[in-house]
Amino acid sequence: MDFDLDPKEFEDTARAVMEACAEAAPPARARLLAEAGLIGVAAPETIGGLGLPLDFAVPVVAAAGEGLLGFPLMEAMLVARALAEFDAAEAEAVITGETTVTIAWQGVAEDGVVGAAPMGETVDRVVIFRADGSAVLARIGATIAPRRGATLDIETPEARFVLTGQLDGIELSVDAVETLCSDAMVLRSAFVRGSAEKCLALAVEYAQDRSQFGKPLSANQVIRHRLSRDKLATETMRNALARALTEVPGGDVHLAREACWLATARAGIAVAESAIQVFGGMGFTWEVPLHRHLRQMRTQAQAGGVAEKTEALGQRLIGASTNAWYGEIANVV
Amino acid sequence: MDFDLDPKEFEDTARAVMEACAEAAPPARARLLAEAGLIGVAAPETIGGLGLPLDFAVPVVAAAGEGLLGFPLMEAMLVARALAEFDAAEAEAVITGETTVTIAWQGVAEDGVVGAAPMGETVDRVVIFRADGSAVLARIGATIAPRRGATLDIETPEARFVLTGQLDGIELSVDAVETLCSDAMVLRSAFVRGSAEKCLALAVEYAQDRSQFGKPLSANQVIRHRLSRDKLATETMRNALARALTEVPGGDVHLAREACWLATARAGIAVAESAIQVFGGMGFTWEVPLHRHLRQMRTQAQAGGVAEKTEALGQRLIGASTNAWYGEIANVV
Amino acid sequence: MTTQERIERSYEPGAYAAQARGWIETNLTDALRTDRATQEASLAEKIAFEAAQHEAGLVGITWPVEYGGHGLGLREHLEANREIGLSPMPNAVNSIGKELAGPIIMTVGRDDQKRDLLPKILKMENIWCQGFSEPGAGSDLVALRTRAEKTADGWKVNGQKIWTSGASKSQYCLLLARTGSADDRHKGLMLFAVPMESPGIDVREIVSIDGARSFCEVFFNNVMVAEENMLGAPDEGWAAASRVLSIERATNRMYRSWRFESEIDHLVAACRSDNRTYQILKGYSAEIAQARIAVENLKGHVETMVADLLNGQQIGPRGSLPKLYWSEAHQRWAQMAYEVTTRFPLDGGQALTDARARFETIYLASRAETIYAGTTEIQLDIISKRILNLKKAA
Amino acid sequence: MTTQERIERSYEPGAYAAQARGWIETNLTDALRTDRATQEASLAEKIAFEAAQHEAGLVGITWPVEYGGHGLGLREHLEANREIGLSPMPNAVNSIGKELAGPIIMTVGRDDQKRDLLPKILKMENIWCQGFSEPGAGSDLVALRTRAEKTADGWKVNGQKIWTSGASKSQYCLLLARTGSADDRHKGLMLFAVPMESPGIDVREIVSIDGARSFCEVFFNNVMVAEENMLGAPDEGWAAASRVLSIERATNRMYRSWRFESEIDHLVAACRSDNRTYQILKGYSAEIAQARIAVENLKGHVETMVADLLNGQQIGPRGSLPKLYWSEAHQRWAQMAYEVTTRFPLDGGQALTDARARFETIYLASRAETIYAGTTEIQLDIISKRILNLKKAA
Repeated sequence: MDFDLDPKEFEDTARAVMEACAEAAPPARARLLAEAGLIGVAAPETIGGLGLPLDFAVPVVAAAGEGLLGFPLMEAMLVARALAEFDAAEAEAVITGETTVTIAWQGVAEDGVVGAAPMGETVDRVVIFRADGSAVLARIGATIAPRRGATLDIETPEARFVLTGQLDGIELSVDAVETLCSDAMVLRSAFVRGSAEKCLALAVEYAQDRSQFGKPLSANQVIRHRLSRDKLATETMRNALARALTEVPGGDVHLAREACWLATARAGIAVAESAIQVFGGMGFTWEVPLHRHLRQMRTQAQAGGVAEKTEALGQRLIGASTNAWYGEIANVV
Repeated sequence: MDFDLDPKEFEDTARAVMEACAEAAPPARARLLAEAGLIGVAAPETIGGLGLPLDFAVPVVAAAGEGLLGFPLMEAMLVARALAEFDAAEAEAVITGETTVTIAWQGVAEDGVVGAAPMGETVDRVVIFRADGSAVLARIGATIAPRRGATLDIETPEARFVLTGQLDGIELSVDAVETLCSDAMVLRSAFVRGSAEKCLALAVEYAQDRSQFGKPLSANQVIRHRLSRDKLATETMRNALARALTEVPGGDVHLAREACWLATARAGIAVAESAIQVFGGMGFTWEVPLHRHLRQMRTQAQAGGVAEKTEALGQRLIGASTNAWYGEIANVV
Repeated sequence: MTTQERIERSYEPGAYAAQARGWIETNLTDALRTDRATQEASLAEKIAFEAAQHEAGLVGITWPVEYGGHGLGLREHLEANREIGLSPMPNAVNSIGKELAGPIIMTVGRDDQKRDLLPKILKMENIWCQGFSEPGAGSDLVALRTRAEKTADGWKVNGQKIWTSGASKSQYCLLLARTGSADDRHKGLMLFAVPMESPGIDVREIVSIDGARSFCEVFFNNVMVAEENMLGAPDEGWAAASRVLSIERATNRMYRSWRFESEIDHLVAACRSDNRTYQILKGYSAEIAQARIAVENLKGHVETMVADLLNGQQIGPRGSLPKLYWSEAHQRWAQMAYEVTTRFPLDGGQALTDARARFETIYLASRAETIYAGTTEIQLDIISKRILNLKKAA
Repeated sequence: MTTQERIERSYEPGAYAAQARGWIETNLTDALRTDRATQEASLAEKIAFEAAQHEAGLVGITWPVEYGGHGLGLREHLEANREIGLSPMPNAVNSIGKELAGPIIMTVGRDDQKRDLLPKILKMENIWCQGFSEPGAGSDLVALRTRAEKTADGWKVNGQKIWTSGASKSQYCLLLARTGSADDRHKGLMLFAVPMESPGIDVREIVSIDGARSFCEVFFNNVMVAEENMLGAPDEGWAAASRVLSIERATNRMYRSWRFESEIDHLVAACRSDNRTYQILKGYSAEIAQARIAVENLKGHVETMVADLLNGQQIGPRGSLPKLYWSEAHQRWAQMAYEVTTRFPLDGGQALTDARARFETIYLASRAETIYAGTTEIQLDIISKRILNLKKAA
């Protein structure tokens, strides 16, 4: 494994591929991504991946968010990594783009219906979670039928699946699913960061180009400060992501990942909303891509369970008192 | 009753009295207020009041908030009005300033300790609520002993009372207490409005006078917009107060009062905090009176139970569905 | 409504509201209701419904009887709007006609224009669109470039308008054009009533954020407009429009606060239809309370404004206050309501499906609320300059 | 800390933290703890404690050994600050000495100045105050009016400073004065190390919002300052100070995010001491989560900055990011925490009394956090100008 590589070097490659994908029909995108080696960036070399750490997937997924990629790339990356130990052949098929996969992020098999599966209508297989924490990669078909539901995201329309029969497929262990979900928080944050940074870049460009009352919009202090706050937000995402990928003495990587995702999800939406405001009347037209970014970030927030995870974190924080200095005064019975 | 009077005409009088009070020692303030007829503005004529509607008390209490009056004026007004039907002589003594009173806004007698009583250490009597919704106006003494607690407010320091004996005094019925508490929401809003408008006026003045980088602070668009938002907040208070005093067809005066108070309390604090920011380094000195306003508004918010009342309102709103168009779809069991 | 000259009739407090409520309950069909996910009435049905609303006394309330109005006061207008807001009625197709063109015509129109144009607005014979904004000239009219050139046959108009809501379904355009050179800045502006069937007008639809085709670009290419279609004298029309705009900002869509209230009730009721969802809703009770408080505050703004107008006071820049307050509070609410609906269980019932569809639309549309009719930044500029009189130089 | 020239020693990851933690647990007495309502250590006790901290390796961590420091790296500095933040240690009495005067002296001081002044800062022999701000010249140094006039006996200083934290207990003032005329704007500014015992210096205390007497006005009336007390050449000292300020903005009080974390833990633990209060706390779990998320984000800013500095990168205007983020997030937290404490029952125990007192102080002090060390508005101006490069004219 060549650790001398720098994750940033993947950025330009990834961007170029995303641009190619934007020109291509949806089915061709898997091939384009696979050919550039992007699906397998962080998958083991044994199954045809590049065997790099998750850090290297970050700029790739960020470029997908930035480029409004219409393909469940993050899901493919996660499934390939998870499959490596359970079905190497299938994992390789995902990396080569031969098999397309998605993940039903909402609900568990036991509900009889699972949802929030990007492009669930057009891919080959879907990961369905189980109540016990394990999951199955199942073939989409008659007993696992995709239905187009309410979908805010236009790039990768979400589907739900009504489960009417036995759930057959490749089993993923509880541990594998746990890693998958933890890594998903990182990659989702990267996706949203890419999308939010694009919104900010568009807003900055517009504010400098558009003249009103004889001066550029960017001469207005409120516009300047708004954009500066948005910049603070995207830099916060960057630093939180760096932290979510590093072990620090005294640190808690799980909390760091959770905090990164929860903050990034909300901030990304706010940056898109803010950019729309900067664009004024242009901001709420279909033609300016800001609404597409807003839609995909809102969809990510939902699929990534931001509201639920924030509530759970709050409960966890008030549910115990383990601080060395204050643990002793807590005596709720 | 001369209803041709305009509440606004009381403003100037009230302001002048507040200025006199600021020069006077605390005990003399009751006399000054009583002499100007301010304590009895909205009390029945039978007990020496002016017999005007509550609308006329609004500018008086607003002037108290504006002028950082160190006297529980609102409490005296409320107690005088409530006492009229139970003990006319005592009510008159309150209006003439002979008896000074306060109200313990926090807790009930059954707790054994009640608090949030402005100037509880220096007045003669205190209204103590009971769990059944009634109250007692009790003489302060050995069995109802005031203790100085944590007090943020500097103008009218709060006290709490530890109750160690029988609670004797003039009984106020459940109905009378209900009216008192409802009217308190109006007067408290008026007090906070006066305080907030003063903060805004100080900030506006400072922003125009203070020059930085060769131009007045008020030339900065962010400062202009900040002050404009604060103006929106104080105008919202004004309009909400007008509404809290008027019966409208299809309106709900209780909800209007509650909404007025809850919005005013939070907005008032925000206006004071905002003014401190406009003042910059000067804002957080003891000498600029902004912190005094912030302190008294925070104290009002607490005594007026903003957090508790907001939670209760939220519970009430989701606890039933009576809307004519949507009532039928609600079937929570 | 502020163009009202005299109140010809009046009702007992509450009576007009009751009448309006009764009519709505009878006539608002499921197909017209905006709180259903599935169907959508056709444009023709909406137009017919809007004409019927006028007959029933829900619109044109304060317009004089001789111009097709009902000759009532702002009080009745407020009462009817309360009921309109509380119901899931569709937004008006002809709002530009009723809220902008009508009041302007009433202010500066000749009597023959009034008698001809005003009743047709209310009867939905003429739908109007607004031709003010241009690419590069939104709030900043100095940059307005559409020109009207005087010729022997009338005015020849060339230029391009944008954000022209509903142009593709309109019979008339309220056009603002420049008769002098661009250097004249705010001078030389002329208002016209331009029939949309005039040769040389091209309309291109712009899809808005929520997927609706409500905005248009309108191109004027040597469009001839008759002398008699001028609204007011040069500059007079636009001056009147500016005054009308600031009053309308305060009084139009007076139903907004009640519609906001009804959205809260809708969300709560929908959540209460499902026990799991009700548990989720409990986590948002503080936000629900804040939204409801905002609704009451907004009513306070509207009611005070009506009382002041009835007392003969000028509204002036104060019209910015309710617009600003409403747009931001409603935007916050829409964000929160949409978040709740994304947490609905996948196998919930129709009530949840309806609510999710509605609040998705409301959320997306709410992004425009702080932009149209004067952005938040413009409103704050107005308040700082014209209410607080903040100086910009020492 | 960024003035560090070489790292002389280093520790295994985590080892320095463990050592710091052990020392704090042993030496932080109840009287010194800031989370107790009742007592307060004397200034002398705080000074002694701060000197002991230095001996124990908690301060001067990255300063060279020959100047009294520990010669360690930023990594150890970060580890120690983590432990300092997590404990209820009092704020430094000599923060100006350690965070501002020290690094500036290290950058522009003569070697004899370094050997004399630096160790005394760490040993708490010299407490420093900062003489930059003046009435009418806060962020805007163009307006600076304090003058230093060259005479045969040295510099003669006249003027007035404000916001001089801790001037009344200081031995030295880091004075910024103008040697030229006011028209020179940013030019002709000179930095001095002025002994506070110099004749002609008058100190008046200003009480701050939380009732503490931490700020002062300092009047200079024909104060003579020796030539050798110049820090750097004219303009050089101030240029260095500006650079140091922007780096310090990023790296000083590095413990803040962990102190913030510990405040959250304190509030939760206090509320958990009483069942009724715990019920109240449950209504704030979303806000607690948001505060904790902000803490993690803040750590992200700090740790990234340290990593970048260790990689030899410049921080420049990026120093504004953690200051801005911290001050606003902490202010929100302080508002919420204070609201919770006002709901504590009247007959709660000592834990609630302690927490209420602490969070009242934190709330009031937090109002200054968006003002001092560059207001929020200044930070946003820096970001828009120097990071986003937003233009002001076409």
